[in-house]
Amino acid sequence: MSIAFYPLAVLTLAGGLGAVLLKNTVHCALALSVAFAGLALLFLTLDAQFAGFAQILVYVGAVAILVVFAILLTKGSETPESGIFSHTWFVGLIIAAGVFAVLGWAVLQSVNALPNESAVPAITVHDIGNALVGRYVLPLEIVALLLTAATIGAVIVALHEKEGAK
Amino acid sequence: MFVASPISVASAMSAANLDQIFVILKNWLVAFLPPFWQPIAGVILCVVAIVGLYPALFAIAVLMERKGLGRMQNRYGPNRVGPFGLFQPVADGIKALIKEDVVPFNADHVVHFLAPLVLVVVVFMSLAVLPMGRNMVLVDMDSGLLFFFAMGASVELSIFMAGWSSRNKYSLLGAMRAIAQMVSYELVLLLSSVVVVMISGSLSLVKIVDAQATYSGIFPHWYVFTPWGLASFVIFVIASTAETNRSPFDLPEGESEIVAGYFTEYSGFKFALFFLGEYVEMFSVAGLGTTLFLGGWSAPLSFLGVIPSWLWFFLKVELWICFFIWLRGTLPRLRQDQLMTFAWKFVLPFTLLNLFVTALWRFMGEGWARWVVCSVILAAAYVVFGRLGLARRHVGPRSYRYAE
Amino acid sequence: MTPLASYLLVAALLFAIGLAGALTRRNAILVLIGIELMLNAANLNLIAFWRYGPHPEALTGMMFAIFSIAVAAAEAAVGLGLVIAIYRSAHTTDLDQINRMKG
Amino acid sequence: MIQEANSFTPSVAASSITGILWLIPAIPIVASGLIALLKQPRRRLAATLSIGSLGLSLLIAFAAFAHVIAGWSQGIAVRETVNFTWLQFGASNVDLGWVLDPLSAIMALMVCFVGLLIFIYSVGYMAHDENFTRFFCFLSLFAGGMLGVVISNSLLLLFMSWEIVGLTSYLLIGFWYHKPSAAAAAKKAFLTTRVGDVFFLLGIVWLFAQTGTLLFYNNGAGSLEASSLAALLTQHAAFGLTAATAIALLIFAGAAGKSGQLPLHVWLPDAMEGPTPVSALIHAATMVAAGVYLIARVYPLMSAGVPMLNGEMSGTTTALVVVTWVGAATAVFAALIAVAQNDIKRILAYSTVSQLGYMMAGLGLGGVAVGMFHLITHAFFKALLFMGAGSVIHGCHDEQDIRRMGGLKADMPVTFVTYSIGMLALSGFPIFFSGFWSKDGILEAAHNSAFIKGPFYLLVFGALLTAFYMTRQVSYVFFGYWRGHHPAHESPKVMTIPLAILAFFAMALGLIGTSAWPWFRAFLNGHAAPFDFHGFAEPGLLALMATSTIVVFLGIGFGWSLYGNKTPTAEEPDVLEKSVPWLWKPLHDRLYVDEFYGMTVIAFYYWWARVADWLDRRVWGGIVSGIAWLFGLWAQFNRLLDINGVDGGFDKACEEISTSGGLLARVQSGRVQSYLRILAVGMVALAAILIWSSRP
Repeated sequence: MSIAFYPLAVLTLAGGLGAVLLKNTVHCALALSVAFAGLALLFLTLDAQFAGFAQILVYVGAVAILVVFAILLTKGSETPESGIFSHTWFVGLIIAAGVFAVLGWAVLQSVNALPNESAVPAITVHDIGNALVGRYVLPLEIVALLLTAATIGAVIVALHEKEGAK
Repeated sequence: MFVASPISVASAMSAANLDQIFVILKNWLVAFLPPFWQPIAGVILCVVAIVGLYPALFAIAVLMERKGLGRMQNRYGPNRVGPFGLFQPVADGIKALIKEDVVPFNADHVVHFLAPLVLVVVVFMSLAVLPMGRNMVLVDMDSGLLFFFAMGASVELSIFMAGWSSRNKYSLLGAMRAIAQMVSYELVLLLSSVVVVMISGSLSLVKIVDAQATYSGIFPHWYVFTPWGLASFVIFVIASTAETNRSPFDLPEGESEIVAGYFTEYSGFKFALFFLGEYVEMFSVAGLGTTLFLGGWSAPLSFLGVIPSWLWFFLKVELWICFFIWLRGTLPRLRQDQLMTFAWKFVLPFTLLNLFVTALWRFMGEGWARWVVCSVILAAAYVVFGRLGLARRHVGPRSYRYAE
Repeated sequence: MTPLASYLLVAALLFAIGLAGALTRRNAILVLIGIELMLNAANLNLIAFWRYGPHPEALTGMMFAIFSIAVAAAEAAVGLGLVIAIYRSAHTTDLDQINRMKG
Repeated sequence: MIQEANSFTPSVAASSITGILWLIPAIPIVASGLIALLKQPRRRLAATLSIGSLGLSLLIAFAAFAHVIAGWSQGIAVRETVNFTWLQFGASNVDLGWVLDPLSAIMALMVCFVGLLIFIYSVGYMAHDENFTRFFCFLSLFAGGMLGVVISNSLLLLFMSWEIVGLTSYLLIGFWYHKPSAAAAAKKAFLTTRVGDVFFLLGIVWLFAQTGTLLFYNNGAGSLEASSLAALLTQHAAFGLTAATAIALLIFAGAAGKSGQLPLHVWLPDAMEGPTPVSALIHAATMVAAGVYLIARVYPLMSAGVPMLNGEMSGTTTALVVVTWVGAATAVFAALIAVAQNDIKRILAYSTVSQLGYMMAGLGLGGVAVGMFHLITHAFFKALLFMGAGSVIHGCHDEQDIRRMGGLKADMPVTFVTYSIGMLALSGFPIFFSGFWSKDGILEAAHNSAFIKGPFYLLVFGALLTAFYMTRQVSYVFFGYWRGHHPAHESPKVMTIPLAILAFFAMALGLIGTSAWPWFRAFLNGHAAPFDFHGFAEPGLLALMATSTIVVFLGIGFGWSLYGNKTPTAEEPDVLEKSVPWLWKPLHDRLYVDEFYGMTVIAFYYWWARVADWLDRRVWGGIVSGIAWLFGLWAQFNRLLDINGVDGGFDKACEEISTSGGLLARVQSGRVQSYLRILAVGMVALAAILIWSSRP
């Protein structure tokens, strides 16, 4: 466990940094998918198999693909000559640093209160399924509705105005 | 778990031992090590075995394909290297290894290099959850099916990397086609497998096989022998053909249109890797289909259980491959819009309906009634969707649509 | 095994990175990428708390994470659709140039 | 009425029929919803829907009634309730529910039956109206609401249905809203009943505050059951009234508003602007009876603290005294006015008011059975009279002035016969007519009442007047010669057949309430009904019957001698008007009640509006104009300054302002990221505050 954690954390963070810093937009997307994969592996170290694989399936399989599609459709792959960072980038950087400071401070404040050990939960996919159609059936249905709406909405938004009527 | 080393099939044993021979062998080998290393060693052994076995299968398959196609096209196929050209794959392999590795000047080198690796790695990983025989699975994951599809989803990314990094319009077009097609059919593939999960109530492929490995009389309880099972089996075959970019869905590498699709710019060993990756993906998808619908390693008739289970598994997979080859030799290539229309207007609705039918089957309980009802519904749906979804629209110039 | 705090720190760092990306990049798509990163950091927190929580068998955090994954997928789809629509009308995805709502 | 059921064992276990009792109001309401969706031309479908729905309700109501009868014949005082929690706040929760007991059963049966007949009748009456479907939509909705009032076991549910009924009454009175008079009448009815309803609502809230429940019966926990009644009696409100009395009076105010008791009766005669079936259904048979029914329903509250001996009260309460006096006064008051009206429906309206007064008095004096019996019989014969009047109006081409009619007995025989049956029943013609027995019951109760004497004489006088004005009306309408313009014609079958049916019941219903066989009273009070003619043997009773008979004959004879078979021309003034104009005038002008209200309440509103107007104009307006003037001065001063060359500075100031505005506008940069930035900053700040504050 703890052996696996640090390389994975490094991988994830590296992926995230790459996604944010790289010049080429497509590289950013690929780095993003690396970060996603790293997160999925972190989930595995947390004994959350299902969530991990769902993460890979959804993010690496779908979201990353969507992103690269969008990049190619918007000719985003070539880097703009006018720099990749907005002209007020430092402000954003400072604010992000502030956010991290607050969050990290919060964690360190409560580090003694946090548990370091915990028994491996005996959770099977079966339990998750039962929970999904049992206690969490309403959220499930709402999410189903949301996804349908989002799909239709995305299609309509991305349609040509001319074909909008069709 | 097992090791594939045919030499070690030493003395004739009873059917049971023959069935478990590789497991026994592995345990025997592992037993030499100190207990702490044993699990790791076991895993490594199995990985090595898989990584060794599937390229071999790949070689056989390629040879089979070339010769089979040759026969279908009324020619001999490879017949120079070795007896009946049996050593052709070896020759090919050597050629691929010693060939110069050409990388386009303004290609994106890193990505261009990573793409085939990612593909191969991912594809091999997806093999890890396939039970290739009784007690012969690398890791029996609780959510194995999900894992398989997660890996399958990652294939698309590698293909995109390949196509995009080559800086070549053919490659990019091929990659785009491939991704569009794979995304569409991945959905179908997943939904048609969900059906099995609904009945067997587990995502673990081992459990799914166990659920099918029982017999009433001499006949097995394979899921393909039920209305919904048959329907989703057919859908699965179609979708898997598309997923592996096989003819008639081989637009991404349609030679006559875009030279070789996303690996136009690949040569030498990387090309070989792509080739390998594709075939291994074929194997894995075929294996999944076998596991889900054809009872995995279980024998087709109860008394045939004497034949070792792994043999059955690979037999079925090979059959599947032959079917692919046959298709390739028979069917013409689809057009992109036909492909999409077929996926979204016919297969997908039908699959969704199949979900409902399965639920119906699940809740109607035992008895002949559910057979009748489900079959009727599916047949009717087939006709209806066929009429509506694929209704021929007026033929006109196709309009290509980009964002701008 | 790894203490919970380290997971939380990783999540916080990832969140900050995502936020920085969302705040500093010009390309709208990359802003979306940053947002996705933030969402994932949140998911990591959820899973970690689920794992170390007193009642993992209740599956609360796990479910939360799964639902947020689903919702994030929808968010990505709609967001990218919007980006494409904006690109179609403004012929750029550079957020410094897209300030039509300027007051 | 737990106490009254002393001779029978009360049953509370809900039976299957009680389980589906809610369907009785639900079906018509659903039907009205469906009709509301129909297009105007779908007349037949609309009529079928509403009539069919009410028919279904009638079947269920009949089943319920049979169930109650069965229980009664086995010696069980059926009172079955189904209660459920509607909403919950804090510890207390508001329950709704419905009850099946003799009262609700017989009332529901009556409403469904009369309602059904009136529905059928209105198919013919409204045949030529272009808003046919709307009409039936409202009718069904009304029926639903009314039935809800009848079966509800919770004061709140009753109030809701009550308001539905009020709404539909408003809609139906103003059905021909293009007539200004109709619109005005609708508004009047709505507002006047509102006055009562406000008090009613107060009573409900108070009751809830005191007892914590609004259910009537709930296995001993209901608000009408011994425990909570005892609690109410101990509570003391202002003026030495117990809480029970105060609440009872408040509820009675609501009832008075709905069923046109004395101070609030003004809306009922005007309500005759609505279509005649509406008048028959709502303002004669059912809705106005709702008030009486309400009193009967909460009778235990009304008579709280008085022990009951076999349905006879051994005492009275303040509330009941008030009810009695108001009822008796109303009875005579309205009867007097009715004498001098010329509009056929107006006369009936006032007679309705007076009959409602009788019912109230009956409730106050003789208990539930007496009042309810008159309610039921009255529902039948008053519906009959209204529909007869409708048929007359229909036949005389929408002529409503009885002086322009006459000699119709030849032209419309069926209407004539049925109408005169109704008239005799109303005026209490002896033996053969239900009115006699029910009114006789009330008079008997008034006579025997050991506590309140006065009302008896009032009621007798009212009976005399009733007989008189009915005779006057009938002889005006049906005898003498035709004074109208076009010759009259008989109405179609769809209208006359319901008349005939109602006429039959107007006569037959008397049998269940004779002194010889007081079935009705026994049924309601839940004890056996002995059949013996010694019921008549009591000398007091015989004398009483003789008295009322004589009174009735006097009234009829007097009326006949004045109006019988004479044919005054339409313009010629009324006989009474010629003989005693000083009496006629005020009666004809409805004793100036409307004018009185006009002078007091409405005048006050006008005055108040004028005061407000004055405040606006003079006071506020003055202040405003004063300020304006000051500003004007200031402006002058500025002008001087400007002229003396402050222009430059002023322009500078303007520039300053615009630039600062520009600065502000820059925040609204239209850049997503700047917004996101601000968001993030806010989050950081909040989180920091949170953690800081929650630090150990």
